[in-house]
Amino acid sequence: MTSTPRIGVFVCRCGINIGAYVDVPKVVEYAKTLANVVNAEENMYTCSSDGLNKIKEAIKKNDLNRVVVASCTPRTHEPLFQETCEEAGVNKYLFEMANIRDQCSWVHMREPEKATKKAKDLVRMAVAKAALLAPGDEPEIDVNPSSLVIGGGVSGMQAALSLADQGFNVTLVEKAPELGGMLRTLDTLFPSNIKASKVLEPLLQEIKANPRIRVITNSKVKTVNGFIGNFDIGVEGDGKQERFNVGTIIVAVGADLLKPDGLYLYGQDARVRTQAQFEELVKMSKMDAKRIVMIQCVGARNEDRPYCSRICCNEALKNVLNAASPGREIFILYRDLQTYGVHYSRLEQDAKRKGVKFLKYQPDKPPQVTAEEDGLRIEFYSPTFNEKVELNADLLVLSTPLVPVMDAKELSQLLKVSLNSNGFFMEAHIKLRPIDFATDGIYICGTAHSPKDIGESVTQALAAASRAAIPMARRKVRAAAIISEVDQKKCSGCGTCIEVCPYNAIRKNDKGLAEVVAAVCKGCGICGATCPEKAITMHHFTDEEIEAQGLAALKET
Amino acid sequence: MKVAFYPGCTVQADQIGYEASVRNTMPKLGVELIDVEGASCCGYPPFSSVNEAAWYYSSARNMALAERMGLPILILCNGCHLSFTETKHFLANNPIIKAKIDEKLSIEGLTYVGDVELIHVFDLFHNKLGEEKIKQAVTKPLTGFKFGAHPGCHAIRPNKLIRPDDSENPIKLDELIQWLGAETMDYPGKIDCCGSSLAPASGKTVMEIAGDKLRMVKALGLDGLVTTCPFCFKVYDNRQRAIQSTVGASVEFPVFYYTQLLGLAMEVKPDFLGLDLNQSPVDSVLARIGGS
Amino acid sequence: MHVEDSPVASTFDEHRLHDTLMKMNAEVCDQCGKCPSACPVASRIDGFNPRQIIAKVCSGKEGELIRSGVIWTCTSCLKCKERCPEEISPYDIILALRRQSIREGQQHPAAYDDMVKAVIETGVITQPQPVRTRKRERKDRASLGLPPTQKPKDQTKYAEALQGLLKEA
Amino acid sequence: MKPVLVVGGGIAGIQASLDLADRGIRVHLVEKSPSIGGVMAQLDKTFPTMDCSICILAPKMIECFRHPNITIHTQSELVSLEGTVGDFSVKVLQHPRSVDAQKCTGCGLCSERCPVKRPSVFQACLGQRKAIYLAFPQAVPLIATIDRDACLWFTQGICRTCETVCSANAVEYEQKENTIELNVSSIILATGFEQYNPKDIGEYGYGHYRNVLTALEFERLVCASGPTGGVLTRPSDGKVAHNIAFIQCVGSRTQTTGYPYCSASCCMYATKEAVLIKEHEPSSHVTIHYMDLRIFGKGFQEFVDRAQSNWGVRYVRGRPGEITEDPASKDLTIHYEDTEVGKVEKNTVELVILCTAAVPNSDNNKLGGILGVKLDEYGFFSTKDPISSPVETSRQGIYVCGSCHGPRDIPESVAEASATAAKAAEDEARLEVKG
Repeated sequence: MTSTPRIGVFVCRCGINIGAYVDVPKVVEYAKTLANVVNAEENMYTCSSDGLNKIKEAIKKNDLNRVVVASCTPRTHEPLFQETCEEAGVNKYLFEMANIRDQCSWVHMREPEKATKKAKDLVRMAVAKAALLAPGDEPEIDVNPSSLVIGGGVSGMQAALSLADQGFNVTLVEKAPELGGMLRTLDTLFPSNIKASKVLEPLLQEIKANPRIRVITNSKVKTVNGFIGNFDIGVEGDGKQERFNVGTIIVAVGADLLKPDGLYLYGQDARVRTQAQFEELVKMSKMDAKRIVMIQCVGARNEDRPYCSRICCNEALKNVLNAASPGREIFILYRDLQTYGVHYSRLEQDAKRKGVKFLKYQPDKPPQVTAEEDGLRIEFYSPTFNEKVELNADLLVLSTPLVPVMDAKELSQLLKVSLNSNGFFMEAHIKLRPIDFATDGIYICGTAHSPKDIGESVTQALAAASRAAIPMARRKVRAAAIISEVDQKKCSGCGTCIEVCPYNAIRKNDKGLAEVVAAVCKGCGICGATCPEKAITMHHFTDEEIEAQGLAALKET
Repeated sequence: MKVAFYPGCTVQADQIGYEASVRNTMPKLGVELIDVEGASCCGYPPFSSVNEAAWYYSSARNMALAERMGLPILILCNGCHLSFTETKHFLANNPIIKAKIDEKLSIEGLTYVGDVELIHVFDLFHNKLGEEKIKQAVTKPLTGFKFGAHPGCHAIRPNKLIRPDDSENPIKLDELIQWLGAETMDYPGKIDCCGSSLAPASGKTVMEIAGDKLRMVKALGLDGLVTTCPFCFKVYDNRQRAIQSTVGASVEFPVFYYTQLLGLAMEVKPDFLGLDLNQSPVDSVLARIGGS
Repeated sequence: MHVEDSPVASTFDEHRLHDTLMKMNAEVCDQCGKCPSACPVASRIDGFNPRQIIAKVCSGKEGELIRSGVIWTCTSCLKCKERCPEEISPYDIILALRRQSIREGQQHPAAYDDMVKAVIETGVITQPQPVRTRKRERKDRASLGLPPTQKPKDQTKYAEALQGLLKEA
Repeated sequence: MKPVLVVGGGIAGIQASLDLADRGIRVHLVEKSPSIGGVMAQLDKTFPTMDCSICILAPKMIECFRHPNITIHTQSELVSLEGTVGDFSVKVLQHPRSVDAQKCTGCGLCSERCPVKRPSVFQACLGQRKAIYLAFPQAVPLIATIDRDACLWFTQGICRTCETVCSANAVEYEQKENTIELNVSSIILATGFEQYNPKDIGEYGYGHYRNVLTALEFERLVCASGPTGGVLTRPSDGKVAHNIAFIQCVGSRTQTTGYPYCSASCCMYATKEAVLIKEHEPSSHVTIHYMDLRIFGKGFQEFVDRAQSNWGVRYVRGRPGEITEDPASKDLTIHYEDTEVGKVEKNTVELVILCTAAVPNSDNNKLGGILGVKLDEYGFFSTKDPISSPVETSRQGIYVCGSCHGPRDIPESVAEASATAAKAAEDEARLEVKG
């Protein structure tokens, strides 16, 4: 039985984010009047090392066994404060946060008195819950130091090689007959215009020569169960099935090029090609057109695909530089040239020096293409000349965006990871965790994350290898303790919870009753809410705790 | 200090007030003006838009004359100074054209080397004479006046060629005015164009361009606009009535050559400074100075 | 790559105007709009826009420019040459277009012909005339005590040199 | 296993260090300034999520500070290097803080009492700090440091106020610089970039007109921990600015400055700052004068769409030619052409923000010389091959991540940081196999 609660409350000013709108000293005084609170103080920045030291000192001085921090959002700062409590000897689950910034000062900037009153309510609720908190223990899980890489393009190959070079076994699954992905469809690569084979061949040889990498082609991942450190994988292909276990998974399934059917007469007139087809013509030196017009952002940066596909401008520039020759006229109709960074600005300059003409068009007045015998007539309003411009071309090349692969949806359900509104895989945090998924142990790299060029894909592949190597190098991972637990006495074995669990983290045990798989459970609470017998409790969010918070909310300050 | 004096067509033809003010101030500061015998037009207005070789020939010819005198060449007009500078730069990098021009110069027995030092009015007063010399010469400081300096485009641009002052934040003319005891203001549009070389194509636009600046400095309550370039002065001063009728707003505003203000501060009689030739209402300023 | 900012010698022999203009860096223009934005004429005369002049030159329409009067309304303030991020000089390109227009006898302001004639015949643009003071009195160089104007000693040799250049170039 | 040396304590250096340390490889993180955090610590919010920058950075900084496998050396710089990958011997010169790191609690009392004020680099010189100061409230390590060029004791042998008020008697004037030697298996460069000073672009009047700021200065102005506490006051008269304009590509995409490349993240941070203005002052008018809108990253186009439709930020395509200042009101008039309609117009505003080029760190030359690593034509570290080995330099075992090898945004820097950690881990693994 935990000893009687001795709660310490720390109210943060967060510079002026809270301090300018909430009367922090008043909230601290009020906290002292609450039951079980033995110490309350304020900080300028609780998350600074000075603030964290103050928490540790207060715990020692006042022999605290519960801590409440009233500050900002748990999303970014809860782990930090939990670790601080643990270092001072208080179990990290005997900690509760009250968000008096995003949910209080920031939304009530214009009513400081009400904001202060609400801050007191939120602290009172947090203290009421803190009194009932029970310590949680995080079971340690063994991590199988081997990895599954899904997708054998440049990203998948590079990730596999890096993991192998770091000493881990890798299984590389590719649905096509051979590895290579887009490297096989491209002839040369910008910015240096080297042959794609120059990048592909070394990767293939290194993979073949590396004993730690097992390649399975013509196959797809069919089943994925388990959790970080212990994923059971089912792969099917070539009429065979395989089952094996890995510790981590890297998604590198790449992306496809949009086929611009129905746009600018594509598919109805042979003189309308995509950049990839144009490159093929140039490669086979079958490209003898004298007047070429290219149109950028075809099927991109519109309602259906509200994103810029990053590489089409540079791909078009690479192609025109290979095709430019005296006597051949090339026009590029663009909206915004994306020649960013030190490497790509040069492509734009080189193309212009070779006589390629760049003409801007406006999205609300897109080019009109009409087929005629002697060529394609392309009319568009040119803001450069403030007038309608008419070009006729014997070849029209469309720059189309990269789009998610067909089976992205299926794979996302298999791995229990989500896709963003454009259908690309959604990472844990777009800014600071671009490679991790929210689900531990699974990582994303390459164009499956979002459109990018070969160099940027290689970078993300190496990054995924580094992220995956962390749990595999440590061989151990601590699972979260905020999980649900089934009371075997109350459970009737109806299995409703098993159906609704999004992470299939509940199984029937040998007695036919429901049992939670600790490592897989994400603590989302759906099973607890659906269980007809009220047999499932959520650690850290028990009914009593929530009830105590609710009652505290209704009390007058 | 001796200089080959090259006033240029516009000064000698109708900006004689400016020439008078120069001839009656610079000698008092120890600058001996020796006319360039046989000088001709610098070639910029007539030929730059017509024939490049004729333009560079015209400038090279005058530099050749100065070289023969063995003196640096003092140039009053911004346009001529830029034309000479550009000619020196171009001929140094284009031997084919230089050969053709040398051939034509030989007809008059002239040879162009290209090492003559080109002195702009700013260079003469600000660098060569300097603050002390000018302040010593000032016996009646112009205290209580606030002028707007108009350096003129060709005195400050293009910065690829070395120009007498900075292209975006010129300060030399301001300081020259301050050394006379007056104040200046860094008014918006200080580096804007007077529009004069647009005269052949669209006189009306010249009026509008010049009118904007006059309205600006008048609205700011300055006491006068000061320049050293005859082209700019000709528009701002001589054409003030024409600007008024075109622009329709009152633009009556005193406009001075710097050497006129310098002369007044050195107590040179206004008649010797050509001040009676200024068409703009300079009398109010002269009265306040107690023009003797 | 620093490009020579005034036109190269080839204006004379090749007469290939388009190449000459392209060598003046016109081809790398980003159409960014910096040159018209501070141009004293662009905001006052419709149709005069240094950016569009460069765009027309880039798409081979210099012929159209030479025939239109637009190239004659630049006031040579050099702001465009000064600030172009790609080191292009619309001013120098306009001068080159003017010279080509004169060479092809296209329409252009008569004042230029008068100036050329005056300089050949007298060595200067205008002869000194009497000027009026504010009080409408007439004054001239002599009344201001100024020496006679500077002009070529041997007018015929001077004219011969100039006319030679005008013919050969 | 040998440790890895990470040079530069910005977000890239922090991420590389955490990746390596989390998997058991020891890291020495060398940072030139008194605190890690880099430029990201100076930002108010970040695009495209509008997270508060220090809120997502501080936890990682503290994780670095408390990580048993990471040793942070601040106010330190690399001075020599010998050896090859797997056996690099480096010398690191540690400049003295004149404060005992063990005793100082970061309470800041010394700073309050210190009589000497200097422009604060962290506040982009809009605010001030004392001669003895804490870099910023969430600095890591949170230890005071004395600027010996400003401190009266070091310059004139008087004062010593900080010593008297310090309850932890942590002030140590006689502290000397010392050099430590490290033997590491590989080196990761994450030294970041610098902002181009736009004073040489005279037509925009930076340094002449009081109300023309750079984007980093604006970040401090709009930030709650900034000198004005986040109130958008104009430097000239302290009035709150409601009409603000951004000018893009200042110094970038320009031959004459020597930086003809595009600095990659300015269109996005200009949009973010514009939205911040609209959040602070909903009645404000914000214009962004751009050339090409560079919105090539994940979530970027959607962010710009929201800025236009939800927040009413106005985008005008046309690089302004010049700015003039009204002598009385100090308001600024931007002269530009709207190249979408070919009309020359003027935009009079109260505040102009210049988005300046991201240029190479001025230490790159010296550092490149010490490390034997090639620089590119602009002065950034050059990578072996941007396509197949994007984070490797010309020397084996030395890697680059973040904007020290070209301008890029935070997600790319973070990904590259993890990539260099992978390469360093590969070197470690090879080292072990060789034994």
